Amino acid sequence: MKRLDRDQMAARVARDIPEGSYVNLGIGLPTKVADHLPRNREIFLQSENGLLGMGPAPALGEEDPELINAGKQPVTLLSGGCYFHHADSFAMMRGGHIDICVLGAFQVSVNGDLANWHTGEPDAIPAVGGAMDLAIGARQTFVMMELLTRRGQSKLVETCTYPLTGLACVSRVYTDLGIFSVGGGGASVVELVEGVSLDDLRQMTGLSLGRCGVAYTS
Amino acid sequence: MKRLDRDQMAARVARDIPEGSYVNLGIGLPTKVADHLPRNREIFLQSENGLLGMGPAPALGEEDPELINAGKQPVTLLSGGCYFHHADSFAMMRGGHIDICVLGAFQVSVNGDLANWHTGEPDAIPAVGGAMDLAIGARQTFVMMELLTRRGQSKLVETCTYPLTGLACVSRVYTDLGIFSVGGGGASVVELVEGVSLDDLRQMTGLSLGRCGVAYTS
Amino acid sequence: MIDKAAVSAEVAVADISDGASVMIGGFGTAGMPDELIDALIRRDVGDLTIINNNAGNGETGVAALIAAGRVRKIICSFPRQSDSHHFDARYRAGEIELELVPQGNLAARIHAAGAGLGAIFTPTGFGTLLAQGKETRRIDGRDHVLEYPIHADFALIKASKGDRWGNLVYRKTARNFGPIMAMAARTTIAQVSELVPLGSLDPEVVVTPGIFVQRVVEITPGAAIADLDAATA
Amino acid sequence: MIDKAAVSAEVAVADISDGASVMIGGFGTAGMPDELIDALIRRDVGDLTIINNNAGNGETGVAALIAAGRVRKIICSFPRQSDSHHFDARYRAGEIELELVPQGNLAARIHAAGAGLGAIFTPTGFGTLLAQGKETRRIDGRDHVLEYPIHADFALIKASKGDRWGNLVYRKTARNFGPIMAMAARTTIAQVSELVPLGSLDPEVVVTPGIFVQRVVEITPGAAIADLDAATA
Repeated sequence: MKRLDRDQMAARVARDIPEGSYVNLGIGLPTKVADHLPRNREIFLQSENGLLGMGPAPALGEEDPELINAGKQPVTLLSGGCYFHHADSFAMMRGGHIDICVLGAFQVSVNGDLANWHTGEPDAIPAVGGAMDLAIGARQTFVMMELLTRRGQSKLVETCTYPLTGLACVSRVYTDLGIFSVGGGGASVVELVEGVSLDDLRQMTGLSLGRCGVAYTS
Repeated sequence: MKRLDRDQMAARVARDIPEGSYVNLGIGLPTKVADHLPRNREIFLQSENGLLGMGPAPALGEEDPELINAGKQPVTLLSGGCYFHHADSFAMMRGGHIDICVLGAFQVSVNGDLANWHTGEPDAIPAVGGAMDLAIGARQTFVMMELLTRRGQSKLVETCTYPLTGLACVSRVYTDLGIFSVGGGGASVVELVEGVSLDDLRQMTGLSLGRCGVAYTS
Repeated sequence: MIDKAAVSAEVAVADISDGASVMIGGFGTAGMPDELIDALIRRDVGDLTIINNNAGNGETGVAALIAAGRVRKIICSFPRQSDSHHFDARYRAGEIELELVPQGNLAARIHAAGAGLGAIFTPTGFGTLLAQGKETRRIDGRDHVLEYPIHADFALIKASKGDRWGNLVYRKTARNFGPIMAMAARTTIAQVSELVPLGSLDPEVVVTPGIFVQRVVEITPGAAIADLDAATA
Repeated sequence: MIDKAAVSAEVAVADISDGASVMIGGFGTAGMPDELIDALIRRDVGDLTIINNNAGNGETGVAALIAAGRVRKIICSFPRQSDSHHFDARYRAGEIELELVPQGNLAARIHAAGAGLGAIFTPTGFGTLLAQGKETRRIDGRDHVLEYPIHADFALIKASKGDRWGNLVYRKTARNFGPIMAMAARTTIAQVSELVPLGSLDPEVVVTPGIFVQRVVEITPGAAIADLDAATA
């Protein structure tokens, strides 16, 4: 079965981000979305450690240890960007000023619950960072993840079994095998990946998925 | 009976403000204290409309309508001063960062309750400004007022009859006829004005005033 | 390309409609966005709820808005002043509702709205008339009042410089409520004395990041009269 | 004359004693006041409660403090990282207590302390493990958790420039928690890369007004090694 690779997934998410959006890209996979935002679209990337108007990674040798993103990687600032402190940064988030937040996930439930911070294993050292603030703060929270675990279990679930990050906060789930809308009564397939049918997705997830569209991801 | 005039009162308050203090001077009479702070003592005046390091009034013709104090009078900024927004300004106050606040009053009670914002008359249009924040925010709140009303009634009282600004917030009351400490179980005379006896003050106020010192205000 | 610059004050306020809640920056006249208010007055909208520190000074700004009969309610800390006669008259006539809020609580409630908090326990006002009927709680030995955020549909503020992304810097004490009102309103409209090219504001000194600002309109000081002439021509 | 400049990091931290609560600025290594932490390590104090976003990276800063066994409890949002081995080992050995706080709640609680609020209702964390046992309330259709301010005895922060009154400006994302920690601690100690004469910081661009800062110590970048040599000589 054909799956989208990580760059294809990132490109697909990027397509849904309109010009002028204020966007926070979570650590890990979502960071890739930045590479696929079209250059001719002005989109404002926020990093919760205190910058807005985040630019691409600096050239080798140009790194500044005091100019980093939430993943602690060196970044740059676009002309027109600015710096602020942590309380202001999370005010942007919690106050509903960020239009779109893209996060990774362990699980997302059909009603939009998100689990992405803790495996729940008793000996794991928990670390939450800004995940809970991001999940519930943005006007729209997108999740970007592979649909299945390595063992083939669906990460889109009826009810999350991992500890929750936020309740009913996710609106859309971008996966390597299809795009889903969640919340508001259940999950639907918004877009199919070529070669994957609605029945395939129903079987893989074990969910009675509705269908909102007939589009195929290219 | 000899009374301190307003400049003498202001000078007396100024004497009790140590170097390095962060001070907010309320609108009206307390504003005068600034004129009596010794030049060789660095004291930081805050104005709640967003400046720290307030300097004296500008020279005639040098007024800037965007550089004003809480009383909306033109002021100047000392070298080393700075500007900030209203939430930060009142965070300074409410967060206990201001050492001393000097306010005028209609009444102060022996336990330190303050009434200085509203006469309580039914047809008066109420206006509170920053009075309530200032009263309870500073580490020490000083009141500066004439002891008696024009009709000869004491403004230092057992219980305030005017609507309160704050509860148990005043520590010291500077008047034209004596200096009082209030709160913590009652009022005491801290300093007498020359020619006014403790008995005079007891008679004028109708309060069983204690006595903490024998000093005279000069 | 994102360009938040509006061509005129009229255009900038064109979607403010009857019954809107409007935060207006300024402390006294410092930071008062007079030209935006004038443009609002020229629109035929009423029943407004105004959030400002004062209730108008003299004949301009908020005072002019009140005089024009557009204000149903005002939320402020210090309405009564020597030159607040327009408010005084309307208030005494029962034509305007007043919610009086201690200045620091006003700032904190506006800030809480911008920061997405549901409510705050503040010590200011405890035991006073202004806390009557409000929930209170003793926390860590200090009495507090529960206060709710103040949101608004619009904020009209005045800054010194702005760029097309909405980044703002202010001048001296004209800063006052501008930065927090920008955070608390759904649509923030800033009049700036100078619209500067993107990138000319130092990223370290931007006071209001563009994310909090939806529209910027350049009002060169002194140009107000010409603007008014054009509008009435 | 008020001069908040301390002659050395040693002198600046000399009154931090056993059991103190200490906020430490920095997000990862950006804004971490390494030299102040080193000076604290050289003092023989333990049982500290540390408030920082992380629980140490690599071998320096908060990690070194933990490695030296000085930390009883840490309040942070993101302890586990690829290079947090010192924390991991102590935590697994039960030698260090962890209070895990979502990063935005951490910032809001520190800010609330600085601003003198008694508590805040925040939506973050509702319905999660991190809100277990906490008071909740539905306000305006949204669920919230009641969170209390985080105060501290000391804050150690790093800024770019400072003056003798304690005014500070920061550099890029090294700003992070510095400004709000400065507000929330009883004694704030700032290491600055450059101590500048009073009046050289533009009053419009000061990020942390001196009122929030009790001590400033100049640590010229690159001078740390010389400083350490002097201290151990």
